[in-house]
Amino acid sequence: MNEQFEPVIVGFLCNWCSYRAADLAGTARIHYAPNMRDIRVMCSGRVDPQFVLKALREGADGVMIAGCHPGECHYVSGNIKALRRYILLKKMLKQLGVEEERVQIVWASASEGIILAEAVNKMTEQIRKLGPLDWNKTVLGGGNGYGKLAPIEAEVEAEEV
Amino acid sequence: MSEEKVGVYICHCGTNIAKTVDVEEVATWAGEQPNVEIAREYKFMCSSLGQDLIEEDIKEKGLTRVVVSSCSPHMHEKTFRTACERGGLNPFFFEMANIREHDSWITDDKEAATKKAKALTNAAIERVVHHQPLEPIPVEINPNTLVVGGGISGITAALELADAGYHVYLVEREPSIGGHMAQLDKTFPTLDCSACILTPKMVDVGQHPNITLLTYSEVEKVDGYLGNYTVAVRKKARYVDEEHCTGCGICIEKCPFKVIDNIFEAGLGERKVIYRPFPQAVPKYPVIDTENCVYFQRGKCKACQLFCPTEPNSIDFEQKDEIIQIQVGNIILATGYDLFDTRRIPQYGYGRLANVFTSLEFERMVNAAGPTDGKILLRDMETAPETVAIVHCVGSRDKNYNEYCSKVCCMYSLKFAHLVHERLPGAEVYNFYIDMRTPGKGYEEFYHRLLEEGTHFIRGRVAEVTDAARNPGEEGKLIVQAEDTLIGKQRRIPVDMVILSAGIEARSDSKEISQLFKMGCDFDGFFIERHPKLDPIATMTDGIYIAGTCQGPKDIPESVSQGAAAAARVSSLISRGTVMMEPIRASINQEECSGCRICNNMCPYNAIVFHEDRHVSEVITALCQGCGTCVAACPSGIISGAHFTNDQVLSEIEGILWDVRKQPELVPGD
Amino acid sequence: MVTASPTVRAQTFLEEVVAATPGSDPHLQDCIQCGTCGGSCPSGADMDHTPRALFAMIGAGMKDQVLRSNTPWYCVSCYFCMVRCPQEVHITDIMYTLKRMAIKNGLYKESTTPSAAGFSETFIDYVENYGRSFEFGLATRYHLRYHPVKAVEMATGMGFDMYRKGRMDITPTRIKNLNQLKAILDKAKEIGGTE
Amino acid sequence: MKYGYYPGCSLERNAYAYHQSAMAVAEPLGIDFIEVEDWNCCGATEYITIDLLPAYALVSRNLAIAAKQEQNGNGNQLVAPCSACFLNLKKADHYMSESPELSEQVNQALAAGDLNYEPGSVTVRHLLDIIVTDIGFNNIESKVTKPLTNLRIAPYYGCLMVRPANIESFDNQEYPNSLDKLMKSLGAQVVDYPLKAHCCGGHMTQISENVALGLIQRLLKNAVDYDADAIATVCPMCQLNLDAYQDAVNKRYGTNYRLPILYFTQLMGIAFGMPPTELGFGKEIVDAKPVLDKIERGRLENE
Repeated sequence: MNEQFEPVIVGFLCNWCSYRAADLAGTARIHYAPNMRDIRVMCSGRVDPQFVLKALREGADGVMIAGCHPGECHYVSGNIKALRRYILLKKMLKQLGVEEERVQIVWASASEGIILAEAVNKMTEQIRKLGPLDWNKTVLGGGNGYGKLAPIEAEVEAEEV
Repeated sequence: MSEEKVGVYICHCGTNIAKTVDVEEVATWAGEQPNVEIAREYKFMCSSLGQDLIEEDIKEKGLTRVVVSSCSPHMHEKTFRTACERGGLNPFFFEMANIREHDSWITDDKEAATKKAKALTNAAIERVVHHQPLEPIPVEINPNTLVVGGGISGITAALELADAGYHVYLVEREPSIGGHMAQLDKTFPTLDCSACILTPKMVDVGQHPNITLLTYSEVEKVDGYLGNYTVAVRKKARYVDEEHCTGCGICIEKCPFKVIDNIFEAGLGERKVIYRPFPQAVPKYPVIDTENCVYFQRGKCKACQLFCPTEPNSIDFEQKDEIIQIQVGNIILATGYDLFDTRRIPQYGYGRLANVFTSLEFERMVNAAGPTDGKILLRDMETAPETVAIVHCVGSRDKNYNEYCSKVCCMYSLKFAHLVHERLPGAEVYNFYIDMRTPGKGYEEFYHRLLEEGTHFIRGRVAEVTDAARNPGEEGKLIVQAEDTLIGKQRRIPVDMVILSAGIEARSDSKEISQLFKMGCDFDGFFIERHPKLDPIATMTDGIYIAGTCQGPKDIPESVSQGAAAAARVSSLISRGTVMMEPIRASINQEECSGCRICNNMCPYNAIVFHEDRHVSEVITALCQGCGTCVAACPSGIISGAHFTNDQVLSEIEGILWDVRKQPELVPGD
Repeated sequence: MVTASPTVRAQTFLEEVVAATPGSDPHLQDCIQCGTCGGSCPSGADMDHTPRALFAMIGAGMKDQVLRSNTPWYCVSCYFCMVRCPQEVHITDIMYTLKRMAIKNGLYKESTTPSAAGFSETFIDYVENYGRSFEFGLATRYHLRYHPVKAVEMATGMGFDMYRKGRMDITPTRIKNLNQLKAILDKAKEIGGTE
Repeated sequence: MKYGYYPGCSLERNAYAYHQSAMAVAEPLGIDFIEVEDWNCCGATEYITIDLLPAYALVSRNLAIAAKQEQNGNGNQLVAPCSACFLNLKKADHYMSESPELSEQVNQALAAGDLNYEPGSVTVRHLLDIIVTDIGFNNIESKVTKPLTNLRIAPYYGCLMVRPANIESFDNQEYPNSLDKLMKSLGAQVVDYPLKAHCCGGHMTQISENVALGLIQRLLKNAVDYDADAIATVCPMCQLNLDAYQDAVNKRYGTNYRLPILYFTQLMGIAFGMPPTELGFGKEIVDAKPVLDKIERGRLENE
């Protein structure tokens, strides 16, 4: 293969909409970037911020959270909760110096294989431009990532109440 | 490292996977991973031989965990779980990696595909060692069913189930069942009278011992899950005591006040203030329209009560709405459609130009029981038109309104044309269409019949309807302007009457309804089926089914078959008695729960209760649907979601990053 | 677009037209041939092809016939077609694109309205040299060039009325910073733009 | 309220009455117009016919200047009384924000004149829009001292103000009614005639009189069929075609229409009690005297 950087994206796909969307994309033989490696969760609401952080810490260049469209969540509103956590998580990552393109949330219904595929392509391109995420350097090397990390994670939970 | 012995099986799926993924390499590589006892590749893992492979290895090699890398779990998870079971392994000691739909089918890049296949397989390996044995949860199915909507789909579904011996609650918003079909005159293409074929079914519903009919009622609240739903229905006050009312109709006769009937007569006719939508209404009891009732507005009149012959008197001005709680196992939604509001297209002039009619108005007009006794008349209600234009695709196939095709308009427009020919011999009829869509038994033949009846068909979407005459022939007429696309010239056709064939739209409140029943509705407001082809009846929510036009535009035969199909699905469940549900449920470690209650309002099913006494929260397994939102929310991480526990997912993450994984430096929270 | 390796081939006429039309996407390829445009067009009766027909011809790659058509020149730019089009095709914009192409290819002269382009040319000639349009000069110069008889009518009849009512100047007004405008326009022509 | 003001070529001369009356009514309504410094022609419907990019550069020079000009916090709104100018300005801004490529090229061109335009930095609005939306009917009614009683006015919108579809409009694009409401608030009787938003022929008067006179005749006939005393316009092009070509229409079709074509601002001025001379009356080809007399009569009857 050529020299260009191939980012690794970890995808958390909800069982009912986005995972089926990915299934459909495949069945329809829609070709898109193979850079997204997906993990199935029952609902995007299951995606714990620590999953995202772990993925980024341990080598992923980006994380995609994909769920049903707002209002179409199989579990009524799990995706909305996911969105709320996502927004706070982004705030935090921003302070840690992680570019916001690296964590994205996508809505794709079971019939929207094309939308998921396009989202993966777009994200892959964006991160290719950004280059690899070296957590140890970007976040820890940059120093006092700790100071920030703690309080905001508290905020993430506080928001849930 | 754990003691588990994992068996890994990479499927070729013929060439579906093998042509882009180097399965041999993935298998050899997998064989070298920790905990992996044996790794094989095979042409078709889902074949009986493939399954036997797993079974034998479990027995002979003492496998304690199994991973199959092949297609989507939605395709074959069950298959392989049962294989494990046959081998004597708990079915949940199995994990599947999707290297077909999510890998081999999305790229031609062999290298990348193989790499991804390894990642997905490795993720499964690392995950599966953390799996715990689980038992499916048996759920009792309550044999009663709720059908929402008393149109032809709802009626069919209700009767099918009732005849099968199961009890049905049929809830209808309007005072009578019958839906839109009751308003129609003839039905295409057979032209049999709508009322004649519908009324007997309505009567059956009204009299069926297994059907509890709740008209003039609306569902307010839905709780529970497949097999055990609790539904609150608001029975709106009719101000008529159904106990004693004989439906003699004297009250209607004596009521001194009339109002325009905008619902059943589509604004073309009148009704009394105490009324029955139409003579064959089921149930027969009338309703008082309080907005227009002089007694309710000014405290005078009471004519209906005065003349009511029953003992005791059936008119009850004090009657209140009541909330009825019903227990059902399954729910069928057949809430129907709204007609497109033709006012939204100003250039067609409805509401501005008197002799522009909507399709529903015309249906009422040609109906023998309608406001004109079946006579086709202009708005003055005297003159018969000599030329009639029928405009197809009004509000359909138009991105400014609805992009989709409403499916029935072409056929009912042809029916209209036929009825004009039949009722007004010698009248000229012009049908303006974009494409003539007549797929269905006897439909195309009906079109040909209309060609022979001398209908003028103009292929071109109508641009505008105007009364601005340009030349003498147009004075005092409505001019329909369109391009005749087959000639490639603009034409202006002067006519006396214009009928707008309005499209089918989802109910204006379909979004609220879908949220009430916790199932999806698409951008247009139609309810989303579980699978567009293979499962158009079920929804993503177990125990909730959809039938008729609430799922998308449909004609009567289709709506009927969907109603029947939904009933069949439900009765098969009922006859089974109990169903096994995935044991994917959350549970709270009672010892460690700090009682912060964050999870309590996370749960969309109110499945988490808080024990004030012990100051801990607990999940009611029966109510939990396993979404895992609470698990993610628990600050002390002591809620565990079966089969999606933190360590399962976390190790899956580690596994999926096999090639890029860095040893993380210590960070708080690890 | 979602595709691993797009196959490379020559640009079709349709793609050419789309590329030369401003905005994100004029939706030309979405036309379902319903004829709403042709039906709505106030001057449709005089066009040799209705807009719908023209779009079909574009799809069929009939470049010459399309650019020879008088249809774009009869477009009065009333936008009715565009408001009503069920597929949101930017019809009016496309008409302008076709005019530009016809001029570039010198084919408009063979349409039944050769003078139309001339009108535009005369018009912008004034705009480029004064920064403002100049009705009197425009009318007379244009008509003298294309319909001399009309020019006389103009000067005597309606034109005279306008003049008498003080609604027509004999001398054009020039903007102060004409050089700036010229510089901008020259640069624009040099870049050439989306075409 | 302060607004940027782009008169456009017509208002300098043939539509001076529009400019004059607009300025006259602006005063009592508390509207303050700041003319765009050394503005140039918008290109009408012609420049875009010849060359795309220069056409956009031409329009954008005005936008760029307007953007630089201080509009005292009114969100930098630019008002155009001429519908063609309004559409060209609005469209240029719209398509530039829609396609970065176009925006970049236009700005390259502007740079040659040391100018730059950031799409979206100016909000282009039609004169009628700000009068009905920002000023409002109540406000206008309160200024009316000579209601246009008995006068049957046919509000004429033309095309370019309420369309095209892909840019949002302040009024219905098929069957607008803001001008109807405005005329009602002046005490006039409004003629609701079907062709109120149909085409006046635009530049067709020059290209093919055949077509143009046909279109003009349709409008005049329709307004007269609904016995209108006058037509109220919002655009110089419409006014010119309906007014100056009425004679030609009469000759061609053997009709004898004598329908005064007035700018809505002229009628506002009259209703506000201003002297006709200050509102550009007398410049119309078809004499508006009868209209003024009828208003006068109506007023006397009322007293």
